[in-house]
Amino acid sequence: MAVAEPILGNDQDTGQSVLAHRLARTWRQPRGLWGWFSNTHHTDIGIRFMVTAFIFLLLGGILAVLIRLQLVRPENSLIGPDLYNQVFTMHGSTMIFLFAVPMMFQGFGVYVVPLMCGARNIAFPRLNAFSYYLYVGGALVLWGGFLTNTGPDVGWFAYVPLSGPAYSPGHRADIWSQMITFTEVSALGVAICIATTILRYRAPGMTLNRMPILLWEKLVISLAVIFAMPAVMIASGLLLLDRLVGTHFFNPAEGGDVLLYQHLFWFFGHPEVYIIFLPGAAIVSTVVECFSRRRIFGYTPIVVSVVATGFLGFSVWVHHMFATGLPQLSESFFTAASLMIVIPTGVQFFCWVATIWHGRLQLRLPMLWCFGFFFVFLIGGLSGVMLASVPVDLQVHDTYFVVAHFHYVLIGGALFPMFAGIYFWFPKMTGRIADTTLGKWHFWLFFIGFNITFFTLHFLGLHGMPRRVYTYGPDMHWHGLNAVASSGVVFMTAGLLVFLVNVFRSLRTGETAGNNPWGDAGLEWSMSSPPPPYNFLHVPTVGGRDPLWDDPPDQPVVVGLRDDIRETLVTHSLDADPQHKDEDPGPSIWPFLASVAVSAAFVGSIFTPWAVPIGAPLVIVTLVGWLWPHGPSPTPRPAEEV
Amino acid sequence: MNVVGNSALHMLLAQAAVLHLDRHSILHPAAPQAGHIEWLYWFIFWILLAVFVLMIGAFSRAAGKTRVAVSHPLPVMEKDEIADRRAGWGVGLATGITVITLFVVLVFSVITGKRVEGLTSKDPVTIQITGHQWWWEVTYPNPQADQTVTTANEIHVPVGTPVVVLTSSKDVIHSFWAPNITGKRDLLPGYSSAFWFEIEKPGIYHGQCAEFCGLQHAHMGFSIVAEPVDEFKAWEQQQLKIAAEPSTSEAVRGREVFLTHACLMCHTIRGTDAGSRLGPDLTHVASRNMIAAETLPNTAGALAGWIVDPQRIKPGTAMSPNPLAPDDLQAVVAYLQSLH
Amino acid sequence: MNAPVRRRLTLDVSDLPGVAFGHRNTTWLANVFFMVIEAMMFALMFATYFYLRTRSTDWPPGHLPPALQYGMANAVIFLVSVVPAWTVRKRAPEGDRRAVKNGLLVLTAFAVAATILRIFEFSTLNCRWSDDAYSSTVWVLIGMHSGHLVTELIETVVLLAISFTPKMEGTRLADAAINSDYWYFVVITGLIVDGLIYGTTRFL
Amino acid sequence: MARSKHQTHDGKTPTGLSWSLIAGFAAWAMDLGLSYMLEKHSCYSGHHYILHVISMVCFVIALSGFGTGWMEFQRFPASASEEGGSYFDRVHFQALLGMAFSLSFAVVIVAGAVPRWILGPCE
Repeated sequence: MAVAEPILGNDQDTGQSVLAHRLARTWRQPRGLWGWFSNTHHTDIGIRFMVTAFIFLLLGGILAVLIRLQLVRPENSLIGPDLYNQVFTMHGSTMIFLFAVPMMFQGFGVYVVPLMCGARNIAFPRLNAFSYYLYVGGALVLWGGFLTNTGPDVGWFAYVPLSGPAYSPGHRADIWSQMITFTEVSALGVAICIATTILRYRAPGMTLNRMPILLWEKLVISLAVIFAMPAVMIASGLLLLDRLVGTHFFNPAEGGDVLLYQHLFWFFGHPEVYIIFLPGAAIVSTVVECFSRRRIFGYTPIVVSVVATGFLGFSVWVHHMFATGLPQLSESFFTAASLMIVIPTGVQFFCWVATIWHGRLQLRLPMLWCFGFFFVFLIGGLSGVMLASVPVDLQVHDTYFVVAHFHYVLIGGALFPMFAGIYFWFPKMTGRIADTTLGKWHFWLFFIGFNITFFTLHFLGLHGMPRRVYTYGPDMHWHGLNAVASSGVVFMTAGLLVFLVNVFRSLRTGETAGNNPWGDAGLEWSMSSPPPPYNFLHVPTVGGRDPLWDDPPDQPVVVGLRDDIRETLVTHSLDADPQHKDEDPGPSIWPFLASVAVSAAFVGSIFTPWAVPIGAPLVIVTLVGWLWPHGPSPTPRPAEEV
Repeated sequence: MNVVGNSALHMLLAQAAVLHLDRHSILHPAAPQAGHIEWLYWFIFWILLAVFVLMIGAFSRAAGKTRVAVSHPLPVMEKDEIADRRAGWGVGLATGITVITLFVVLVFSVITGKRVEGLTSKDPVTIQITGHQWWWEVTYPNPQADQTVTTANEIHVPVGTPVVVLTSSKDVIHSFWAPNITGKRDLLPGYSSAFWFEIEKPGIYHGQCAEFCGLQHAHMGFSIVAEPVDEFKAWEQQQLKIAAEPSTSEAVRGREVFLTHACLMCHTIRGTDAGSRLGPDLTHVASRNMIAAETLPNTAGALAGWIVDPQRIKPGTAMSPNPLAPDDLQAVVAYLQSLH
Repeated sequence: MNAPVRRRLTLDVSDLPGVAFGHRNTTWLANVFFMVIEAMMFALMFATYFYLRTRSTDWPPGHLPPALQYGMANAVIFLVSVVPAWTVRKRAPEGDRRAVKNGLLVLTAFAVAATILRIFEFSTLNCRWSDDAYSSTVWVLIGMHSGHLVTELIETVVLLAISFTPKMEGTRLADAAINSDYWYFVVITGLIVDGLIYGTTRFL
Repeated sequence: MARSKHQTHDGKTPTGLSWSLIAGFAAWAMDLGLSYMLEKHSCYSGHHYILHVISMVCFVIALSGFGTGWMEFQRFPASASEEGGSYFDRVHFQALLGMAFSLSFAVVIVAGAVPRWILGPCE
């Protein structure tokens, strides 16, 4: 009989190890090169997302260093306008599409969410793996283009008509548009996986009002992705059609409209900011709770804030378009919405203060990064209040003031929490704790360097330096401030190097972690570090919001899941009652092949429309291979109405 | 997290920087429009500074008060009803204050917006600005075609008179921005829009394209010359004249060179055969302070360098290199410098 | 559940079924998310259509409205095809493999007919995509819908192929039912696109 | 395992719950969408009051969500703590969310109404 027996007290150790052995055999991922491409386990894919995204953070960072070097003195001839435009476009596109979303949403989400839910794997693991390969495909296209002097040079927003066929001949803007399609499909795929995991794979007992805040945030982000990303796919898709087959969506001479593009782009673009920031807030809530040694204060207000932020994020896009000359009253509606979105973020800040205030603070590394986040994001959020105001925005829009603002928001809201998250889950992912001394060096170098660079940019903006200029004249008197700003880069680079040293050293010689080195409450800390391929020996049940803190030692576990096939438990979306059992489809090479076929079709379509009719059958073949039922089920399962 | 030091630094840097940068600065308004915005900026700034100090204070206090220096995980604190209730009051109060503050900012922002846009007049100076990659075409439209002034990159306005700017673009999106005067306005192909300003202090104010518009976005400056009404009228009358007849033999030869080379393919000099509108109108080019959209001073050397190899100075510009013989070049420069 | 002294409390799920139909199925949920994504894309294209409408004085600008015959024939096919889709959706949970197979067969026939008619429809739009922004929008709208139609056709054919094998059981039956939901989506968006292309060009 | 069924269901269904969860969002989306679309019409037609009517109606809709949320909140008292695992606890929590959403979006609608009192639709 394949059903796991309930564990008896006397035989506990033998029972456990037999079960562990069987589960390990059933859930094993294939080895070797072929196996690497067939792997569909969420912990592996999640780490791949993170590592790949981190590589692109470093590449994007190198571009940032180039930008700061070029601007360090007036009329610098280090890089000319053509390369400079490619560099800043690549910097923005890489950081947003290849780093921030894949790291903060996909990476952390794919790794942590199923563990926090108490699931054996993510829902639709093959779609999840497919999304990863597609993301890599998009990244290779973009960087391949850049390294062959075909990097996009029209800004990460690619406004028409500059990016249209008349003013950007060649394939540079095509590469940008297609990269968008790659990364958006990838984000959408992961959003479906994560939302389904959260709604259906939660451990029994983890009702809606007991879901950890991180799961709430990931759910809201997934839905925001599902509603926002189609807008940018439409925008970049129509742009591509204008460029490749001669449609006229954005051509004013033929009834097209240039503002239409901006509406579509920013209808995605602003929710995108929250898609990047909310995962950071989720990490902060988790870390603050753990290192304050008390349950987070204001669970309900935080949940309300997160959901409200997700909604309101869709109503503020016009504040990127204040300078286009829309009617004043219309713009004021968006001023109102942009100011109101401060409230939910404020509420989250107040709840974090209250949690620390009434807790017992342990200033370990992840918490240190959270304090960095508080300081940096606070400044970014406050300067955002200025940008919400139409008159002030009309002055500082498209200046270095805005550059300063959104680096405070995005580095503050994503990079600082990212490091908090990496140091926090590093023990779970690797089994070892990262070194604290090096971590502190990393923090202070990065924090100081960051503030030197980006606080200075506020003044440059106030004194009229526009964005995206490759050089400036000595008579503008911007060189002093620019030199100061560029000097901070040295510290930030040093900080990142210390981090890399820390990771590689701690991987080999770090203190071993055990199951739960921080004494945290999440279910992800209940298994060994790193987690076994089946995650949980027994699918747990949950009796409170902080499972490992609230649950008694004899908290029931789920039994009756088969251990000879990859059986998972599906529960009710709201009440998390067990509903039925599902079978994980297991490892497969097809998602990788499908992503190769899709990538080939996408890239080919830049050069010839024939790529679509030629590529489509390949895509269909791979998708059928992916979805075709393989092998008979071990036992015929009756089709029952549940 | 040195709050006081930070704000002091802000003030200090702002003070130090303003001394040099007042020709192109948000914080040195020369028109009531920019003045209202500057007032609003500082109004919001002081509110935000207070919020910043309070928040950082709260975080520091919370951290200082409860920090314990042990590395092993401490036991989790029991639920504390009293602490939770106090925290509830604190969070509620802070949220309430936030909401009120934001409404105050909202009201003042909208009122300021109304003031900035509130200027109208029955008898304004009308200026049509058309964006090109990468220069500004400036016309002062008049129902009588021969009374229309056309120039480029240098905008003359009378002090103390309302000015309405009509915007359009010939190619991509540009954004017209003179920080000392008022907020920016995008020039969108397919759209035209209007905004108003009125300059109080005579002077030359700098402006620049603020919307990324391609290779030479960095070299798309302009200047606004605000002068007393009579000087403006005199300038306007001068601009309405057709090009001056060259008075020296070198200038006469220069005109001939101009009209027999590529120059006339793109430029207009009223009173000659050159009538193309692709590039800036050069009828009174010598009256302008700068050339190539505020890239070079209007001197003989700069003009010569620009004519021979504009692609070296402004890579990507629509003007092609003109490998003229040295004496031809000298003659053209002399001619252009005679066009006052 | 009672707990003997040395025995750990457990929640036994061995009796739970291995497949669920309707809204409890996880694939059903994913399908809903897919439909939301695509509905969002259609909604944005509709918004684009009306936005461009406000930028033009006459509509369609300098074209005859698209000719009706093929579009209307397709609308009728869409409406009738709901019947086999509904049959599959109803019979699949009952495990009626024969009815599911026949339903999928009829559905495939309708999908093929609709696809063929769609090819003719393109030739009677009275405009070419590269004429102006209006024509581009009409072509992209109807092209986008054709993409969904073909995707759905392929999905139905694959399910039909599976239904000739013994693998058409359990989860696959649930998939066949979900396929019907997706067909409804294709029908609804198709009718809206028709209303837009044939209706608003005549009556707006 | 103590709970696997809706053991305290008592046949009660939270009929007003869905409304309280979506009312605030729907009202605010309606307010923004309609106001944005009708602003020009309001200016040309001279019916300047249209924008005020929209914001007031939407404000009332948002408050109705608060009302139904409050009713469900009362009908479904939480058993022991706000994080209990029963059906009642979950509905209780959702009703609380519904009330909070409705109230939050009512505030946003008021914020959107402020500029209408300062600026006319033609500005």
